[in-house]
Amino acid sequence: MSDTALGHARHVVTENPVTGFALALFILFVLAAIFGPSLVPYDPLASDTANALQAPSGQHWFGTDQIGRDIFSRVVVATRLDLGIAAASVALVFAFGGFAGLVSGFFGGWVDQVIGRVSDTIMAFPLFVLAMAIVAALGNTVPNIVLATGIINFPLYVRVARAETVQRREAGFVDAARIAGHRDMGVLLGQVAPNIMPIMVVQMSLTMGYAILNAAGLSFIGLGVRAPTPEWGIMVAEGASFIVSGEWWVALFPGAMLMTAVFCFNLLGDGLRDIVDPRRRT
Amino acid sequence: MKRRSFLKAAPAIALAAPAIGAAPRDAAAQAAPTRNETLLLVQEYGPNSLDMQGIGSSQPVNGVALNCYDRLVRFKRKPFDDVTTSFDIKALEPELAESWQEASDGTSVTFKIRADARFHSGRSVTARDVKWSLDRAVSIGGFATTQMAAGSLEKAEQFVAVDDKTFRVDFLRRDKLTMPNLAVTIPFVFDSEKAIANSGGDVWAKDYLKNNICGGGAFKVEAWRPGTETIYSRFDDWKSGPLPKLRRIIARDIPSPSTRRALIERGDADISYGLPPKDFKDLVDAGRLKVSAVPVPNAIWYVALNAALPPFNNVKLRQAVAWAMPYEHILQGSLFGRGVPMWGGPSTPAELKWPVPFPYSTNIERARALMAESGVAPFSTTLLYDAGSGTIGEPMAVLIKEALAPLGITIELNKIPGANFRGELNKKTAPMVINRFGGWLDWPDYFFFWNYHGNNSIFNIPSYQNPAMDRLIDAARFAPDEASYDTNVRGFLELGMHDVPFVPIVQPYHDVAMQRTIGGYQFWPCREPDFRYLTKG
Amino acid sequence: MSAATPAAAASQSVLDVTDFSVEFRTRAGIVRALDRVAFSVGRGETMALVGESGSGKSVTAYALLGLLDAAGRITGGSARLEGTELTSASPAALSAIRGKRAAMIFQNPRAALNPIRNVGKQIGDVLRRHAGLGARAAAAEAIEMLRAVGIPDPARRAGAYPFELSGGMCQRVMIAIAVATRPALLIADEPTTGLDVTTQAVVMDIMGRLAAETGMATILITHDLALAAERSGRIAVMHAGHIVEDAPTKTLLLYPRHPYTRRLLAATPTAAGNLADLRSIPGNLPDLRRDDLPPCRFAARCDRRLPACEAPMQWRELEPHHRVACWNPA
Amino acid sequence: MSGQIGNQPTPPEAEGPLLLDIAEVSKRFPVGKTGWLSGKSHSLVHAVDDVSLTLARGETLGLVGESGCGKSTLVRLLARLTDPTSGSIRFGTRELSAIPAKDFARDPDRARIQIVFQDAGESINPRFTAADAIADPLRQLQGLTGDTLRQKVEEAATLCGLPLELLARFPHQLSGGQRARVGIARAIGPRPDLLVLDEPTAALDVSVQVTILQLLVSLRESLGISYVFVSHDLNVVRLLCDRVVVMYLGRIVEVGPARAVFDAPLHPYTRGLVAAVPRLDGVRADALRLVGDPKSPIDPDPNACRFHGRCPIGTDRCGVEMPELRRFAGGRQAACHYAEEAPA
Amino acid sequence: MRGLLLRLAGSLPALVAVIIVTFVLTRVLPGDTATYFAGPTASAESIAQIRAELGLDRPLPEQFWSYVQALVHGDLGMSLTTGQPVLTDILARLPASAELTLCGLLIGMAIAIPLGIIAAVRQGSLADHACRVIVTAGVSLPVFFTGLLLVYVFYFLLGWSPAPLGRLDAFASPPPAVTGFYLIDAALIGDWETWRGAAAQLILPAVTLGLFALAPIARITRASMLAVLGAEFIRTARASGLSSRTLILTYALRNALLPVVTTLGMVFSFLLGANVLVEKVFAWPGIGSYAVEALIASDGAPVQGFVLTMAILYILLNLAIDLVNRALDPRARHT
Repeated sequence: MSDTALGHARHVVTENPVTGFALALFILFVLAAIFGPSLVPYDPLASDTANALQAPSGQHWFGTDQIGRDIFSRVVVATRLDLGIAAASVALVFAFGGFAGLVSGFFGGWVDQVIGRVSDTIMAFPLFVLAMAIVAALGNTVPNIVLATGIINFPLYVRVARAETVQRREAGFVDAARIAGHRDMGVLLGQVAPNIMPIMVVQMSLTMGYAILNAAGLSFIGLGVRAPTPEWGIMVAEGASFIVSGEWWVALFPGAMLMTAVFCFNLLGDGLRDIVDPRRRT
Repeated sequence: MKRRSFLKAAPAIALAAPAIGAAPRDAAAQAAPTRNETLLLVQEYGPNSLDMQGIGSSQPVNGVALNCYDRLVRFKRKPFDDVTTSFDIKALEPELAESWQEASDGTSVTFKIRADARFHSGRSVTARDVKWSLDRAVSIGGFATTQMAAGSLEKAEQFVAVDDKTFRVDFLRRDKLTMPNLAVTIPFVFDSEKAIANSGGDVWAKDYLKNNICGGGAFKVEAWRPGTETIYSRFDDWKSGPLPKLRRIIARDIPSPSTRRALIERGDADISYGLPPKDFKDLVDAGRLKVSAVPVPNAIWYVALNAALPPFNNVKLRQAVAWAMPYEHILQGSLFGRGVPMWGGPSTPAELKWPVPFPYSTNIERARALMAESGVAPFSTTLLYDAGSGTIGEPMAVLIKEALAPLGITIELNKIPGANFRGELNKKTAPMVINRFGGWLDWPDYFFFWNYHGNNSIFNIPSYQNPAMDRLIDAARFAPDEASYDTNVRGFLELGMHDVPFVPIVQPYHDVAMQRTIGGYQFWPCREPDFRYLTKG
Repeated sequence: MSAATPAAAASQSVLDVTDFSVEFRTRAGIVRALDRVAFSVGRGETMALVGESGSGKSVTAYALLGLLDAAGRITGGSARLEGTELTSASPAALSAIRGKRAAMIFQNPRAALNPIRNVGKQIGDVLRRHAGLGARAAAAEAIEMLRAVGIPDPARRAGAYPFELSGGMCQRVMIAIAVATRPALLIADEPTTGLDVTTQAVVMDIMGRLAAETGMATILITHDLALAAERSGRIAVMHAGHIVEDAPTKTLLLYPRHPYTRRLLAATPTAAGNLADLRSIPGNLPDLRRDDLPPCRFAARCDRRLPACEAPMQWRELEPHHRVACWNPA
Repeated sequence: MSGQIGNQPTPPEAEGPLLLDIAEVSKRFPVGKTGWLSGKSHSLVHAVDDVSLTLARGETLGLVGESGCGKSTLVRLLARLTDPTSGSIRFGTRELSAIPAKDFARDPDRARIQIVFQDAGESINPRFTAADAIADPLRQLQGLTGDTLRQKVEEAATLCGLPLELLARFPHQLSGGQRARVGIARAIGPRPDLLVLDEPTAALDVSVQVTILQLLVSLRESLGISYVFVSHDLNVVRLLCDRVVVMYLGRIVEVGPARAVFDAPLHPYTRGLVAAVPRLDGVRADALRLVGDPKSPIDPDPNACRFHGRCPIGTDRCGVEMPELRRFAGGRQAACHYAEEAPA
Repeated sequence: MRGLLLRLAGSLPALVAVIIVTFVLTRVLPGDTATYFAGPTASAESIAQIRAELGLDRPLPEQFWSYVQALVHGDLGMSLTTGQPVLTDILARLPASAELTLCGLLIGMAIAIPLGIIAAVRQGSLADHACRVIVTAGVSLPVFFTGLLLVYVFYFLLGWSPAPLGRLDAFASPPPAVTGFYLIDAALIGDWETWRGAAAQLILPAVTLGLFALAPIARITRASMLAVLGAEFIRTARASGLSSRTLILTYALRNALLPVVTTLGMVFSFLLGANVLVEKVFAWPGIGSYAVEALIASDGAPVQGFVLTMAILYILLNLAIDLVNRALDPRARHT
């Protein structure tokens, strides 16, 4: 009887090879983020104009860019920053959005109204443009990118956390906790929060992908991370002008890396949802 | 390359069909222009106004002024190469004026306006129209007024409508730039009656002229969809030159440079304006298209070092930086060779012109030595560049950052969105700035006046203040004779080379790509395309 | 157990089930949910299938009508509905039988109706599918069916959605859907669980009346012995996938022979004079995933266990119409 | 902090015959999604309407009625999970109705009133083990920690017949009967004076139900707890309860000794209810069948009997005059104008 | 109807908040509008003069007040980049964006809903996994990157698609504006030549957007189909022997559509925002690219106008979703 969560997870991974694949990719990305900078063959910042725009070769696996930097090294080194931004913004919105959703769903009333209105307001913005405006107004620094990405995800977290909380607000165990002498906050944080945690984790995995895309989109527009820091979005933007001229690798590899990372988090989120979803847990 | 030539063979079917479909609806056109009389031009962005004199007009508005309005005179055209016709800044030819005569005392010039010249409205062009237009240029404020002033055209009283067809300009002072300045895109002539009639009470009819062409140039604006396209059609009654061959011009705004390149390479567009240097290099190399490459007169890409603030107020440090610049890398890596080197020249200028190669070149040993001499300890600083400079500014900045690191200079790059760039420069606090500047009027003293003069105009980005320099510039501007002019020019050139508040990198090319069937490409100081001479087929 | 035809099979039997076995393949192993279940239901007869949760009573119904999910499959035996073999019928054939010859109603009627389709149409859907009626005729007939199950103002209620009706009303609609095509067999799976007792009584009345009027056979699946006692002519008691005893209702209640039946009765509060009279049943249901399931699945909990109980189980017909699967009946 | 909270021995001054005295308690909920924008007055669901009842020490009171009769709301009111709209709830000598429900969690009397919930599986936090669940009120209400806590948890589990090796399991790893035992152990841990049992066996099979009922009886005897036992199963109520309260649409229609009420109901609704319960002897009382559905609980007519319209013996009087709960011999009460009349 | 009006009124606070937030955001944008407007050679005095003319020297609340006053009169201000009134610009460009986004959504729906149904009906099968991978890949592609690749492959390399020149080929003229949607307007006058031209231009950008819309739609379709297929009323329908066509389409799908419709609304508003990048790549004269350019240029009025338009659209969209939900779900009609 493999009734434990771990056993279930193992089952999901074996029954669903796609999730296993995503998990392997995820581990690879994490390793790249941690060890990437010390493993890459070239200095990601070192130019070499004599070898600019070289096609992929044994020397430069992913080719070189306009001023001869090694794209492979840059792509690998960028992992840390891109994942870092995404993870930080997701953590931020998880803390604030998740809590707001909990409170909103649990207490209802005016708290719910206020938080709902804030969410509505954010939702009424075209989200990417809102992120752009925030970064443009506050300056394109990494913390501001994190903040902007967090803000545009806020309504999503509020909604998910709120819906899950509302479902459990009337649950027997909530009453039981009250009977056991817990006050509202105690019930909320001690009883309800742990229960919605799995769903929130799924949400985090799914939004990681979106956060990466968003940060890269900002960089693509020119409002993201500053040059010459390696970052996938900037690299795609830089490479965009070389696609038609035949130097496809300048944009393709960072673009593919970006896509793979987002893909990985999305698949992982899906897989996690299967693990968490009680309907699949018979 | 084989792939592309194969592709080239594929005809642009997509284009042909809709044009046929469109024709019957175009009821206004009696005989619609044929495809050979229509030109499709793609550019990054189009005009934000139809009035070049108006405040806040963008660069492409020059093209509107050029094609839809006439000036009294234009620069004399002269062949540059087999693709391009350029101009002689020192010689003029008639446009709206059929002749002109400078007063013997040299205090005025009198123009005779072409008798047959008519506005689009059909009305004859009169001297009153010219006066109203020039009055407007010197009074409206903003860029137009500043540009007029650069040629000592400053007051409305200078302009006199002697009679219907005679017009006089009184000189404020002897200025060699006065006459050439009448040929740039600003002092163009409006149909003043129509403008006033539609002005809605505004003296200069700003709103009306912003949205309407009200003149007598070779082209009218048939449709203007800001941010999308501008469609020009020929004014068949134009008399100020040979009737243009093209009857219709469609100028589409295509922000993505690779799309513009794709369009021209696949033969869907006739002319592409403003491609990144890399694309031009490829197109030149491929040789299937005509590429016009003109070194932009008077212009350079440079790095400005803030001479007013530490640490770059130390001339040795500036020289060290000039010796450390990765010139060749920048030319190749950032401009793909599309530029004239401005380094490695003799220690004194070889020619008295601008731009001229500076004596610096990449020599890290000399740079280190000068750095040591300067006594400046390793430091961190910021390098600003315009986000709009796209694929040029950023690699240049990255290469500079890398090249200066060995000197102990740590650089943070700061890409500024186009709109803020000017504001940042206005603050005069930026330690290092990558920028490009070129004056319309191609005289060395003109460039130096704007950039090096102690009156600290916005373009004096390094905030360079040197009374000796100011004296030399002022002396050259109003030099009574050739010899004294030459002496002073040599003087400020040498001083500029020694003090290096600006480290010139390259003189850029103005590159335009066009189909082989396109002829008659004309280059003007404003760099916008002139449709009047273009031919197709 | 042998494959003996149940004694109760009347001449006019509608459904004959013999040696009917069902398994579920799960991650944790194969669940032997039904083992050689056998019974028959005659025309007009109401048979109750009684047992605790997990005894397999619902699985029996689902398996008969081909409604098992992908994990379940019939591993043996036969089930003949009016002579048609159901176990080997194709899905299409089963689908044609379901709702036409054999219908089923479920517990929790409100959830068992399509929430966004009005009840008239839901009844009409069955009529159009099985009775070949056109839309208009089906709508008219649906109203008649609503009238037949005692819904007041049927013409108006036909346009109502399930959320606008009470639980009892919804269950009547379910019954209308089920009996619209005059099926030969109605399986009612805990039809009144979750309904209030007063509503339960009304719903059961309607079912009984319709069965009497149309002569359809009814299988009433319930955990409530008292309900079965009131509403059925015969009761089959299930335990862990076996039918352990099958007898006319009165006989079973008065003279239960299988130890499990006796235990079940002793645990039912209905009859007890006071709480101390109630007796629980020791032990738990055996794990049906085990490969070494004993022949008698009650043996481990049974106080009348004999060494003989290790032998394969066989039906014993103690008296006419009273079968028991026990080596040592009381 | 642990000092003030938790159960002290029942104080001597609280020693009185009545543990619980509820008087004229009502609970109304606004219905419909109405905000400040709509501006219209709220409709109210009269979930519990003017209910008065008492519970003596050591007594077991049954609460029966069909869905929507207000049992659940009444339970939440007496367990102080929700605040009454009006009325008084006296517990011992204390008036509890004035203490807001959200503050009652830290009230000294919190430990004295505990609940066993309907669905034991759902009422145990799925992320907590059985031991966590039982420990929770002990930790919160009595401030127990460490070994004392563990000891108390094990004691409660043992009392409820829960094998100690199951304490480390999560709810979904327990059977229905085991979960019910966890729920009971959790509730008796703080040694309450009043235990509200909200359909504790509804989800259980009869064989398991028996053991739970017997457990409840033995706990009542050994711990001296008073029960309010809510159930829709009249048979169970009859076996377990001393007295029974029958509710219909938020109001009490009949009160009395359990056996007397079920054997000879006074109120026509009680009669219909009792008659509808299936009997093992198969004898049906079809004549007393109640037809139709209850009226809407939203803004009911205050002057009409709630049962009016569905009542087999009702007259026009019932539509204009709300019957009072009247006293009858044998400690019985019924709210019917015609309670004296023999069943038809 | 009353409910709808209430909802509309209920979204007013959000609208007001959007106006305030946008106003503040655009005011703290680092660019100096006056400097930009004054041109490269302006003196400090002329900059100050322009600043005064634009009212930028007044305190923020006062500026906000005049902004709101203008807003009430339908005046959204002037764009510096196009030199036109923002309202004119937006009205001219909105149909382009809306047409593109709608087509993207339709393409997304046309692929994602069947995929979601198949995945749900065959849960756990190879088709299910494949569907999941495909839609996830779609949402993982950065739109700017997809757009570039599509142009490169389908226009530059293969030449299958017309030049990415905007809504119509340069030499064609747009159909007379009725709805502003070229496809509809061209169809109205029966000009199929133009219709084909417009469709050809539309297809690549719409596919780019559609790819992005696949995942949310397919996911919610699958999830809600799964939930519905597991519902008890489906079991009833099966027990009634209803044909699988009736079962899946009439019973399951209609119920499953309820959450799908809600998601579609969200996806639509999300796409309207996401197409800023697509418009940039395809030179699409929509409001997204307009806003981006304005934002980069610190041109406040167009950004404010854009955000306001989008907010109103968002509110109307939610209203439309409500209406659709009411049509689909009788329960919604009774609240």
